[in-house]
Amino acid sequence: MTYFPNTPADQQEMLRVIGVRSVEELFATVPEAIRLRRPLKLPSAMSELELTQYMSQQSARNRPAGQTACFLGAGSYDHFIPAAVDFLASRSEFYTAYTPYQPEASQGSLQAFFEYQTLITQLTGMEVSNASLYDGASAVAEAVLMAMAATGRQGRVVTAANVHPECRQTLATYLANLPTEILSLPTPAGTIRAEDLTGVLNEQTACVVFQHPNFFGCLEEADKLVKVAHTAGALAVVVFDPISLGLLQRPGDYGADIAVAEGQCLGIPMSFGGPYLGLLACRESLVRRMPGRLVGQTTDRQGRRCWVLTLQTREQHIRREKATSNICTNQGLMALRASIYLALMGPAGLREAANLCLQKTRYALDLITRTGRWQTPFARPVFKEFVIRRPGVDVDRLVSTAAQQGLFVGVPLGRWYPDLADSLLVAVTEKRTQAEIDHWADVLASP
Amino acid sequence: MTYFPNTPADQQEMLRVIGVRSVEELFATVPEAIRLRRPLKLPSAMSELELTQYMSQQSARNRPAGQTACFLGAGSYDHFIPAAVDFLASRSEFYTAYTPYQPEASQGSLQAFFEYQTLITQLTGMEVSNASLYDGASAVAEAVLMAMAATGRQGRVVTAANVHPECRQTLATYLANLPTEILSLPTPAGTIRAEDLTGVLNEQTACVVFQHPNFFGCLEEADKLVKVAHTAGALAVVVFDPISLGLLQRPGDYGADIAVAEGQCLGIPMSFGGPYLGLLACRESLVRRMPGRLVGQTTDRQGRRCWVLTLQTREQHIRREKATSNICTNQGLMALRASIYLALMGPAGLREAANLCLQKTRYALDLITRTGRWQTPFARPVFKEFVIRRPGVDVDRLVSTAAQQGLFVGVPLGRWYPDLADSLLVAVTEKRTQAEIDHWADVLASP
Amino acid sequence: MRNQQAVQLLFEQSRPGCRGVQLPACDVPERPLEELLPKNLLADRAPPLPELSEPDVVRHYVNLSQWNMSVDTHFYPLGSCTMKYNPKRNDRLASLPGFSDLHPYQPVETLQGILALLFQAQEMLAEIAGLPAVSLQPSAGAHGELTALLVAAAYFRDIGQKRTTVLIPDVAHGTNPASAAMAGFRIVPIPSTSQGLVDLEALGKHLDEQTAVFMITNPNTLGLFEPNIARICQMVHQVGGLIYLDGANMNAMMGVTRPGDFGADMMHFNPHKTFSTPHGAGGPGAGPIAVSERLAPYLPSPIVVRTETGYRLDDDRPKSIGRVRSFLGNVGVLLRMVCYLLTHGPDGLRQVTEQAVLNANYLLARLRGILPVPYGDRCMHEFVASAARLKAERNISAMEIAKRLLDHGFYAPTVYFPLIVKEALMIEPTETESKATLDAFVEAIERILQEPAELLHEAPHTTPISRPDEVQAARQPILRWQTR
Amino acid sequence: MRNQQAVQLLFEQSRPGCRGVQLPACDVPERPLEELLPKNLLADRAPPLPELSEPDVVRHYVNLSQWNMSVDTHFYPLGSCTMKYNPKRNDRLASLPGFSDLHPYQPVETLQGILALLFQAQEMLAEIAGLPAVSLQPSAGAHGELTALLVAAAYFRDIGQKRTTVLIPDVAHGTNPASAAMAGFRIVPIPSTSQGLVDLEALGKHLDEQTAVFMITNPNTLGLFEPNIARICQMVHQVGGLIYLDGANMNAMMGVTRPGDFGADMMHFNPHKTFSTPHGAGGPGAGPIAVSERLAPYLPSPIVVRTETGYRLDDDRPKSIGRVRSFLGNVGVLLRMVCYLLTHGPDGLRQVTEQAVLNANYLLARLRGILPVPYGDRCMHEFVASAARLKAERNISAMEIAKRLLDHGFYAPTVYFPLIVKEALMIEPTETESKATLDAFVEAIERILQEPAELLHEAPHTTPISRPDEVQAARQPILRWQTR
Ligand SMILES: Cc1ncc(COP(=O)(O)O)c(C=O)c1O
Ligand SMILES: Cc1ncc(COP(=O)(O)O)c(C=O)c1O
Repeated sequence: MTYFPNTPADQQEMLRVIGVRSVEELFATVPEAIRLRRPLKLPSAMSELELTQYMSQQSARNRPAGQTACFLGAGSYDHFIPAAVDFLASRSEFYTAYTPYQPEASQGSLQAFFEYQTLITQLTGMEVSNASLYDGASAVAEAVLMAMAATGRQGRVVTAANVHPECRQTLATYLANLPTEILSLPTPAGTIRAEDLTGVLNEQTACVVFQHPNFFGCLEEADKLVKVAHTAGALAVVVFDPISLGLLQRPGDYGADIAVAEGQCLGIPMSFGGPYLGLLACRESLVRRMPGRLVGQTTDRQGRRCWVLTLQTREQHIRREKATSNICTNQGLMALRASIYLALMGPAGLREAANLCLQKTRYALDLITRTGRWQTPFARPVFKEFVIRRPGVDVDRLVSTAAQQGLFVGVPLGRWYPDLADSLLVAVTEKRTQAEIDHWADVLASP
Repeated sequence: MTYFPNTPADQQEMLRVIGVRSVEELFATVPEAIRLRRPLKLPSAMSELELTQYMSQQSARNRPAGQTACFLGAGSYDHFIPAAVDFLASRSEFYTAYTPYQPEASQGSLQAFFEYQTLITQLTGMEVSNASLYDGASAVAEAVLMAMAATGRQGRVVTAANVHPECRQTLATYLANLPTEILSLPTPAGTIRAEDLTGVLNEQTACVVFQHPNFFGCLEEADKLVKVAHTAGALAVVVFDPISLGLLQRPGDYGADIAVAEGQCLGIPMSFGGPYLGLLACRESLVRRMPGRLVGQTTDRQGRRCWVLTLQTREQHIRREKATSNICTNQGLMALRASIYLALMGPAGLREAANLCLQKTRYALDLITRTGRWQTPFARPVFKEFVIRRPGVDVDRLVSTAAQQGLFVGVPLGRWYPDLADSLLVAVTEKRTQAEIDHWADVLASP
Repeated sequence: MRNQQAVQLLFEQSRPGCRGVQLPACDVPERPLEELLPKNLLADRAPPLPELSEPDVVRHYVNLSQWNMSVDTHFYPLGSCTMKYNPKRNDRLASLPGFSDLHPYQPVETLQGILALLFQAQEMLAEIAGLPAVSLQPSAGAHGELTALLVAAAYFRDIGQKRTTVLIPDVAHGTNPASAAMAGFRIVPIPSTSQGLVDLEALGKHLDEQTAVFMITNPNTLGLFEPNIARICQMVHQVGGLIYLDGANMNAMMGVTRPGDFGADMMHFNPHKTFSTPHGAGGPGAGPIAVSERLAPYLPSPIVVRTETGYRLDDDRPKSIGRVRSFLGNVGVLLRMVCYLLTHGPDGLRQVTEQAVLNANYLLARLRGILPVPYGDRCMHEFVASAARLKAERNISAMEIAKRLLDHGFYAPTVYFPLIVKEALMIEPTETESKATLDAFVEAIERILQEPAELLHEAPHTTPISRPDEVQAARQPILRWQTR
Repeated sequence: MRNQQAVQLLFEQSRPGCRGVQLPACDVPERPLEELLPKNLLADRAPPLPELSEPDVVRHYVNLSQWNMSVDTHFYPLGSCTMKYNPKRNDRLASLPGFSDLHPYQPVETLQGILALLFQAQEMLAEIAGLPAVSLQPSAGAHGELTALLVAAAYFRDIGQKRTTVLIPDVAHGTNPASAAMAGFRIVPIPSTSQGLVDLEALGKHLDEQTAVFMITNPNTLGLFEPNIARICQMVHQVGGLIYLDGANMNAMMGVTRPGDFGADMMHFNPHKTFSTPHGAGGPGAGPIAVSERLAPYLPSPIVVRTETGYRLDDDRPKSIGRVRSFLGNVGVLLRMVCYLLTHGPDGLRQVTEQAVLNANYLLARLRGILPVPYGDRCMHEFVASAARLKAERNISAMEIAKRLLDHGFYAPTVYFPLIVKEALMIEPTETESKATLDAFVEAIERILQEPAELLHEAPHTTPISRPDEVQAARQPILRWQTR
């Protein structure tokens, strides 16, 4: 085994020092009765060459987005990732370090996470960001738990049908054993009506969770929804798209209490769904309710500025069952990627990326609806995603045929919305060229 | 431009400090008459996304060996490269440093090159290795110049038809303006006959250059050839295959004076022919005639062991026209790759790799000759390469058709050897599986 | 030769007008923003991110990285974390575009390679666990704990039992009680015996029809294998409870024994510990769980299944708890795990365990004379030493030894955990360290213990910073950079 | 926190039986070695390479790397070397398997993408040079010099002239005379004027029908543009000689003027300087050359040509000098160069030059007060300062300033070159450094010059080693590790 540095001679010497005759003896405390008496049934060992051949073969049996113009979104997006992100994030010293428990030997990561926290507050207009959560969906659940703790309200959580179905499912799973009712507003017009929202809020409502731009790609009247929530004494939890903030008002600007997001679009490959990055930022007053790690600034004995993990009394390893969350290993490297991405993009890059998404999305939407074969069920402004419908079409077959022609045309919505079984959710990022969009429209509009 | 860190404001301030009004003024010494009065005619600038798309498209228009079973050799080989080689060689601190002129801030590279020199002496059995030359062919030319200087003989250099044609061409180019005659022995039987060699050596002969295993894959009687050279007072320059030394006697073992090689097979990708690595090792007594950099051990002011560039009085930046060579920038990173590769392989790995090449090569050769359609013109033991011939066949067409079937079947020899116009040079590395070899034989033997 | 300028905060290096990314010009007809977006939702300007060139950013992060220790640079004997070598081949292969460039909602026929590998992952984990059903979804160990406890709750709900308590040994990792609390359970701590093992009597006293789950770490956080593990499982099962095995310490038992075989009903794996996936200075990890047959229906959806026509994702699983995150899981991490498992095979995996246990025992044998190990004469893959005597006699704390080790070129052991050991130093060498490294580590500790106490009080001395003021950090938290 | 153990020599870490690579079992019927190979050629055992595990090797090299300064970590103002930022995108794209995994003898129809790029490289270089014909073959600048001189020799031979001398200014880089000597020419040095420029009178004196080539570096190694360059070229041409332009300093003129336009007949490029390809601690670089129409037939073969049916390699060029290495050239480097050129475009490339010259002049303006610059009030992309006065007054040498800069977190300028400047410090900032970095560099020099001389004599103080004994190294060379 090429990963074991000890030779048989080393092992003999080590056994001698320990005072046993065989490695077997070291397992004496494992009762005979529960020993495994056979080798594990696993594929036999592969050399690196064989493994490389095997994995390359399996990889060739997939069709990656690089070979296929990808119009899929719904929480995972084919945005461009500068080469410097991959390069820097693969630095050994970041990549193979543990959580920075020894600050003196971990200033690299600690400073990077402090910068991450700052970048996220700059991005969102919020006052505090933690150092990452698992992904967007679990971040929504954590935000809701946090809101419940902060408000002392356990009775109800209000969300809407146009929040990502997988976020709502995750939330439901997290709350399954709590007495909390999750109320999901229908959104037949694509967006939440403020009146509908007012109607379902009561004094047991901990928070309102809405997504903006929402799952259908439409913009919500975010500022209004926040006000409605606040009027009922509930917190406003907004699920945002980081790229959209190149153009749109930030959650902090319109008064959100907690802002969460899937951070995949910030320089993280799609990777079939993970690892991604849960963003969570909030008002300063909520900081001690926050889940996850926080890095804080301090000084060393010579008075030099430096960074440490802080407010750890919120965390499980100190507070155990009273912790704000159970999270331990988070998504450090993904937070690093997001930081590098944001540092490279800067305000101008982010704005341009957002604008390209917006322009191309509108171009695509206009193009496809102009064909007359597809219409959009929701007449609302969109950002980088939209829903189109073609009554009677077999969406799944369409999607498969198009894939063979080198196009991922959109995500069928039927699996989550039976009444949208003839609809596709389409995303257009800055990577899509006009030629690809035109081709996409041709394929979709063909009879 | 994302590579320029200075903003317009910075630039204004800098101009002020310099005391000029515009950047234009800084070019005052460039005479008006020779100014370029138009923009360069180059493609217009591409963003990273566009460049990525463009390069990916061009890359997709090639058919790399990973998609095609590669039986091509002739100086460039499809050997396996462990992932750790790429990973370590891409470390910023190695990758973006200059030649280690400041030893205190370059111990990483210096030690790595000292280790490289040692590894090459261990590999070859020679006493000294330099820190790299451009490639195998230019290393042959440098070795010959070195031999001429060392022997004081300028009249003749003897080589053979079975030395890589591109090495011989390179040598001829290097010597074009010197009075030296290059004599190339014919090798109709595939190997050099010691008697033939004896016949052409005279007291003006600086050296004999032979390749072992030779260009046709056959083993030479290396020890005999060295003796013949020495008897005539000429130096023996051997061109070896580094992988073969997992099994074969080393140049130092059979008395070579200078050993040179193409080091590509030591963890360097084929990359359409470069960058590669010229190995050059020699007897200790020749060290002051050596071309290229040398790293030596010494101590710092605290007596700690450390490394520096040494014997620089051989080099052009000190000795100018009297230098042993003009080489300055060499192939440092490739030497690093070779070191990492050798450190990972170790004696056992190298021996196994060599054995796999040998076994598979023989398997392939036996298989194809057993079909009766192909024969081998040279009945000599081979290592990882061999020549096969099929009288009357259109080799170039065969090669093209096979490429469409996913096979690079061999290198046609006609371009260098008109009498082998119906022959292929075939290489079989440890990467080729039995299935691939069987497929190869099927394709070649089909009518 | 440290570059102090490049490690200024990004924000301090920002210069208005600088940029690190150029995007293509818009190739579709561009329309005014106001036509496309409602004015009240539009921001006046882009977020105030820093403005930097690409060279600035690269030099910043390359320099920052050098302020870290890591497995690639140093011995990292961090107990409970299994900081083994992270094979480079796994990173290369998991990053092939054919994996990294897949969208989670692609048509299933364009995903057959990756689904085959994930199916294989499920199968291999089931075999190692000795438990038949696997979910790859959880994102880390703690997430796996939570998921499994939600599975347990769903199971009890489904069979009509109201069980509200989760029992947890006092030596357990903090995530155990925190996960149980998040899943809605009440926590009952179980004390350890003087041998550092589960106190069977105390356990028995707390077991009743309220007991939902007993969470056990085995080998426990002292590095001791619970010799009564089978008995413990029986006791819990007898009252109708379930056994959850915290699999953080699987490095100590692969191929030797299987949780399912000794009675566990549920467990998680930490691929970022046991299966060598890099920890990334704090994740991403993964937390796949394995459960017994009767719990299988409750696992999160989707699960990869093999059918006659190929692989697909099954989410038509009516009893499932639903999902605990979006998409399938931390696939990039899971692929590295698959590479690791395929590289080792059955014998190799057992050797991992044997070598890890050998290395730990060797260190224990060499260190115990100078740093007493209060629980156990031998250990499994890790052990916990104590500096209590040194503290009493020379006023040298575990923390100070840890800090001083940094100066000697070693990362520090885990300190002050588990809580039942005073001045704890929890040491886990893993199987990928050489005897030479272990010897050098022992010598460093020997040397440290001969150094004057004052040197240790002030340690570390050679790190980029000296000891930070953690109290100040927590009292007046500064959690982001702000312009003054 | 340095890991001293991991940077022991590989050989000292070797343990018999250890291995870092496992190869697949042989899948063809295996035969005894003696059947396959003659006994007298077989070695008894494999070469005595070190025996290490993969984790050993990784930790060794990662630690070693940290003992280096580099462009990614530090400002690297090394004159004549153009140490600009090496864009990461270029590495990523040049390493695509569709490029890196190509064999040089593949059928031409499987190579159309790479041949298209290499053809484009030839065209772009020709345009930048103002010279129509390009060979991509040479492996570095010096190799390009040699190749071009061999081309010149072939040309003169072909037209029946016997020209034997090459004239070279005294400020030229050492490769110029060395290359000329290797090509079989006699070297005649040409002195510089007191302004640091080519002495026209001296040049005129040495020009005759023996003159084959005048090799000129422009801007010269003092960073000065030869104002008489057109006149110089005329003079040389008048006697039938050729002009070789050493293109190491192309960073100072891209888009501003072109060698072919001011009279050069031949030149090389250093992509590892001008076009940002990484220097790799000593290569690989590349040394493509461009020549005038009349010299084109003599260029090495092959050359990439475009035909109606696609791109191919042309080596049917009867007047060609042949080849100067195997295969086509350092293709991996050339691809990075192509990426660089495509990223910048015509305006970007001119901006490179403008910004490089601006940065250099800014540094010159700020430094000249404390470190005099003997030649020129302004400079192009670099300049040469002198510590001669400091040496005389305070016994502080250029070398000591250089060494002390390392402590302050800056790599050192090129010292003691060119030879005509006493105590020379040759400083080249490049366009990818920020004003902030240049300011910090100036402040560091200011601080250094205020430090006690003794501190400088002993510098550097913070590097992994202090000053090595170079004399000892050369007197008793130890060029490899050996067992004692
Ligand atoms: C014993 C034990 N249990 C659980 C965990 C939690 O795992 P994770 O960090 O992957 O969430 C850890 C990790 O530190 C652990 O050591
Ligand atoms: C002025 C000058 N000419 C020629 C060269 C030689 O180039 P290379 O090192 O690429 O062979 C150099 C490189 O240092 C140089 O600075």
